[in-house]
Amino acid sequence: MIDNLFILPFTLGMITLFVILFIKYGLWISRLSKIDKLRIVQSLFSRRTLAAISESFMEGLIHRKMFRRHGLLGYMHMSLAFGWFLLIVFGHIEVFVQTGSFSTYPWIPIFFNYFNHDSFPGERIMANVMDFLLLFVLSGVLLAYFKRINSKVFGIKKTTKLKPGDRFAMASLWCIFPLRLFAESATAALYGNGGFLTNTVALCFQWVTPEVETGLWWAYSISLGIFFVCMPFSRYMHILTEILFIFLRHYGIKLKKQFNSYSRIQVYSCSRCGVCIDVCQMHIANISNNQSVYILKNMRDHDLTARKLYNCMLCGRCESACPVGINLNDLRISQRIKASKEYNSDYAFLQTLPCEPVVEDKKPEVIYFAGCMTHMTPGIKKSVVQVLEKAGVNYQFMDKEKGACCGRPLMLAGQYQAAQKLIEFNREKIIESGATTLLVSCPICYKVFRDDYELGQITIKHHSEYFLELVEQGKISLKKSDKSIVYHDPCELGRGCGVYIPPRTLLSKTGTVLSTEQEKVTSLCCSGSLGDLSLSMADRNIIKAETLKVLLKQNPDVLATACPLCKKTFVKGVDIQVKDIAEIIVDAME
Amino acid sequence: MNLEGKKQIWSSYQKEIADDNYYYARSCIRQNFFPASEVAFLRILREELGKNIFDDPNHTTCTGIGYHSDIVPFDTIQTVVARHFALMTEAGLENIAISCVTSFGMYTEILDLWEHFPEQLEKIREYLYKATKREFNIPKNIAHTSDIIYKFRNEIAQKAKYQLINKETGEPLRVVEHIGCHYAKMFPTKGVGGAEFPQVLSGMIESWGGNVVDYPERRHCCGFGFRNYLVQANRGYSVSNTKKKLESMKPFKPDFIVANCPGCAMFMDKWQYTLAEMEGVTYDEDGYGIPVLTYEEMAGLVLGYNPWDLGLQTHQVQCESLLNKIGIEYDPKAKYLDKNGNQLPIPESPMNLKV
Amino acid sequence: MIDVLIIGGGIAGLETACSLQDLGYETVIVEKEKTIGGHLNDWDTLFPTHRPASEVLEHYTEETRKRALTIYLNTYVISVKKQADGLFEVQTSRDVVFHCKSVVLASGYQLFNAERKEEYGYKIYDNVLTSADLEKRLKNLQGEFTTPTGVSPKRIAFIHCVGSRDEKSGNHYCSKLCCVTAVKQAIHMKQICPQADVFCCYMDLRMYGPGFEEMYREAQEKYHVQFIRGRLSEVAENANGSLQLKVEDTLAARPSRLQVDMLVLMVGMETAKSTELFAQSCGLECASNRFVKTKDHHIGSNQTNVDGIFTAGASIGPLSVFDTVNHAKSAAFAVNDYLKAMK
Amino acid sequence: MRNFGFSTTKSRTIDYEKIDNRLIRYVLENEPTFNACLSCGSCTAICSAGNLTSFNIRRLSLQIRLGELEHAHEELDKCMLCGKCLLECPRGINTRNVIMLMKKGLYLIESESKEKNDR
Repeated sequence: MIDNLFILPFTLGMITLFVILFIKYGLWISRLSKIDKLRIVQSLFSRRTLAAISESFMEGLIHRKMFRRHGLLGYMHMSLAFGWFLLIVFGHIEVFVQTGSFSTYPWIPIFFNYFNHDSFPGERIMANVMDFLLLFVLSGVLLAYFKRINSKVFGIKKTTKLKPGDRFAMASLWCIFPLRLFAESATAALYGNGGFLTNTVALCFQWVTPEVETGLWWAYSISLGIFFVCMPFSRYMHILTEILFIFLRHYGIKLKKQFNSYSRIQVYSCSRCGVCIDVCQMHIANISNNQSVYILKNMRDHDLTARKLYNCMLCGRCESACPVGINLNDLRISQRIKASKEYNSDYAFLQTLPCEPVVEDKKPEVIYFAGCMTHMTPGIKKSVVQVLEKAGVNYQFMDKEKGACCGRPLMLAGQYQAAQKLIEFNREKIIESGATTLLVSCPICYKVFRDDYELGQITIKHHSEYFLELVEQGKISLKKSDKSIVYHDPCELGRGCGVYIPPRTLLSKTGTVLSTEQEKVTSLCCSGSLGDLSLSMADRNIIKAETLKVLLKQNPDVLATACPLCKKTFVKGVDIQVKDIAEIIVDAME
Repeated sequence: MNLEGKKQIWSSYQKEIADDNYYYARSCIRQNFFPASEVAFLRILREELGKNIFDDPNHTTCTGIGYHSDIVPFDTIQTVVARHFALMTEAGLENIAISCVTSFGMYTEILDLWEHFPEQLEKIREYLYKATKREFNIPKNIAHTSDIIYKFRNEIAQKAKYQLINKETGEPLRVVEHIGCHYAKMFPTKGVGGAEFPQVLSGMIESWGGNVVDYPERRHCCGFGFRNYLVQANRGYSVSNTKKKLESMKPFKPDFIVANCPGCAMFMDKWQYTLAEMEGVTYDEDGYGIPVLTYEEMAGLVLGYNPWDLGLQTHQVQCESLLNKIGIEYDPKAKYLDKNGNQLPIPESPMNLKV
Repeated sequence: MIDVLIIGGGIAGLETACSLQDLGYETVIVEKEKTIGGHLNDWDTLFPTHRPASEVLEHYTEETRKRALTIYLNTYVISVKKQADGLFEVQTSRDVVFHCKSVVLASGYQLFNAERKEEYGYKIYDNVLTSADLEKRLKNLQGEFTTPTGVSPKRIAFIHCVGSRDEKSGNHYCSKLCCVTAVKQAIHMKQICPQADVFCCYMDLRMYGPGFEEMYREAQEKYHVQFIRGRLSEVAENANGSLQLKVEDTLAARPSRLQVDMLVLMVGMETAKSTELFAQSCGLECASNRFVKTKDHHIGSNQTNVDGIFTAGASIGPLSVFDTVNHAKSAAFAVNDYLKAMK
Repeated sequence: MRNFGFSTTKSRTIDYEKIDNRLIRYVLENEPTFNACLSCGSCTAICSAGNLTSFNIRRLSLQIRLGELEHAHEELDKCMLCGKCLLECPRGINTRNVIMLMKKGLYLIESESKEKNDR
């Protein structure tokens, strides 16, 4: 039963949207791996779905993370998303109240005021509730207008540029609710069926004729229709993708090294909010074209240049700040893998290296892998060995003389297959040793050992964790001094592996650990990163200087870190002592 | 090229060359491959210039080839050289004229050694005496035979029947001069014009109407290199060096090459044939190769000697095109006649090199 | 009686004279050429700033004019005699005899004569220049830069250590300024002939002074000057007047062949012939590099073995403008000490 | 052609007229810091791969500058990209990027010549 043709734009728009969505979702899900699909089937009727629904509600409608970042920005997003959602829900309730049934044509709740001029029980309450919700949404629209004029008020320093499609969708979105207000007000002027808001506005609409009224409803419907059609082709698609992403994430689907359908879902989940732009340290060196939001855009548009792709420290600050929870580092690495897959090395020479014979009765408890970077900082290497000797640990030094790289630098550069060769080689050696613990003194190695090595029962420990254990077991005892220490979280150890507390606990046994403005998950990168292939030394130094400024604000006696690369990077820039945690432990050992 | 600059250098590298009464020290390679050049040299000196030169049947190789191939010890070669000095002394002569550039280098080096180490000279005197009961004086003047032709280049020019000029165009011929490495590279002061810009051959060429071509690799070795030629497996190295020179001179379109060292003349000539047969390349435009002359042959041609008497028919690269350019009259039929007018067998034609 | 006679009117002599005049001494400068300023007159720009040499020259002309210094041009010293009373009698070519209390030798250096490296073909191949020739060419440059044969160069090579660190040319020592001059000139050539490839063939690069290493790096990174570690062995001319160089690329351990349109020989500094003669005449000791030997290398670099004779500038060895001016200033103080003690 | 039992040898001379500069040009365009290389060899001395193999980046970069690409592929495959050289380089050259660019450039050159051969 079509009462009036003006519902057509809306209806057609909605049908188009649903068809496109159905196809997109279908394609994405069908392209997931078999295991991932199995995961979905298994989790569909479990608590995970509930958790996903809850998160979708909290993030997709309430915008909890956005609120945490900035109140006004959160409110703007919430009023638009949640307000609209409530409008739809209450629209249906309104119909239910009037007809006593939920089964009606989908356009009836949307254009309710046009179709229903009669009063019914509860009509006034419903009209006022709907007006209130409309006002709520309109406040968000007003803020959105204002944000375009002045984004700083919303805590955004830099914002993304809009494409024409986005502008079109945005313009139609901006029109929807004002037009709804005008249309309802016009109807209210003619029939007096409005609430507190529309009846008030209706005072200005006393002159309208039924033709004008129908015209306004047409405009409202058209703007809705346009928005629905534009939505899958504009940035607003992220809203619909993110929900799918949240569900898949809750179903335990993880990002693989290779770019796949799940990666694509993540790429399209980006809301282009620009949070990643602000947290990126590259701005300090005036590099403002390669932040994650731009990279994701380039990935969608297939125009990512090598220069941009490789010019990122992969520090992970954007990833931990991303309100959507996109795995930005791994996405970027997956692009590097794709870009360089044609030229991976097989490291054939590893097969010809002489193997040291394994002595059965001298099976070590711990196998220590120093890694390339630790070999460049003999102080760290010596200290680790000293602590192990002092604690009487039965250990084997895996790469004392000759050792292959751990593979993480290759992984960072996207040389995935090549990295696998090194991983296989090292894994065999580690497992052969019979040790139960793998000790590493470099977070770069630590990250790859944890993520990619599959070492089975062998526990992997960074020296800061392991030394803390030794202290707790009483194998070494430390003397506390009155020195103040600032601890710098290495990216790969902190954000990369989530190790924030053990180094601090350990350090607090040797001195006073001061906290800094940006630490733990928000800590700054030292700039030495192997993740970046093309950042110049001059730019690295600029970034490093800023990091040091934050770290040294309180004039600590010692700048502590737990990464040989961070140490080497910092040591060239400061006058105060820069020490690895291992060196500090050796100094404090009794 | 700034000629004034060259002259500046030449002026500081002029050596004394004896005027008359030479003892002729012959060359192994020259007498085997260019015997007519020796004859021509003696004829020029005796008949054209009226000089006294003694060609001694008793003298031998200097053993330079053996020495440079590491099979003759230094003491041995010194004693052989001393014997030649003894022969010279016995002939009542004081000036030695050496036909071979390698011999010239050896003699010069040995004399320099004796000057710095007189005890070595005494030792050699003793060796020679023990072996041959001969005694010797150190020569007063030592010259390469090309030095002597250089010295009398203007006299020869006056008697010249032909000039090194293209008869048709009237342009001077473009001549590549190649100086043997052992001529002046060890002792620049012992060569006319020094080691970098030797004058000995360019002096002759310019006096006789030609133009010298200075091409980038002109200082490079001809490729002989003794050991590198003598062992077959190494010959690739020898010929590669010659190729380098030929490639470098090719853009200058030389009309002919002239060398003062018999070995150089031989290798620059024969290797052109080898390169043509092996790789199908020649370094002139028409596929005949660049004619190579000894300076004696060049002087002989200028003086109007019969090209067949000068032995040009024994070269690998045929010289008729050059003779035609200069306008030298010759009898093509007489090319392969012996001195009695009997026909000699005609050599087979090479596969690639045109004759 | 004049206080100080200064031999040489280059920047060393002028700076010494100005400083001494300011200290209240009466000075006379004797200069054999017809102008003051010495080698600086022939130079276009100075390292490491690329400033015009004429600016420095103008500075000294102005200072000289302000102080009205006494300068005898076209005059050279014939003999210097130290008399029993410690005073000096100086005979000059002008038939003038000066009596003075002390003498400052500021006669500088001369450039190595590149003709001595015959194999490089200087004065034989038209497109072989010395660094000094290039400076003159640049100084008088009008319009497009061309090689002596009138070609716009596509490839240029600079040869370091010509007549320096070379026993064969009689100079075993390092002239220390040629490396940085080569880099300066290479940059200059790249600036005016951006299409040209520029090579520097060096034995070692000695970028000892402030700003030098930066310049070297700029030459590499910004101007893409290519540095070949190897010494030129010989040069030959091609049919078109371009030159063929033979240089071993010692890092690759292989001979290399390079065709260039212009070759610049970085000639080193030698003691001036006149300084050598002067030193002989008055018994000045010379070092093994034939420059005048200083009394104490570290704390007496202006004094000589003859009391009352001092040195200023490059008569003691290769010095840059920077070094020369400083050495000349210190000469003034050394003379001041000496004259005060005399009183 | 005739065989005399010997043949001319390829000249060892580096001829600047004939250098294949495709790879070095590609690397320098994308990583200009590589221009500043002094060939000091500290990269090679510290190299992890050099500790296990004959890998020598200093030599490799010289060879590539001279356009000698025959062994480049094999050599580049030895690098583990660990980054020690990056920390050691006195001229601040992004050595890891240089290696990656060499690999990519070589791949481009190889696939280009393959394409030509296929045609």
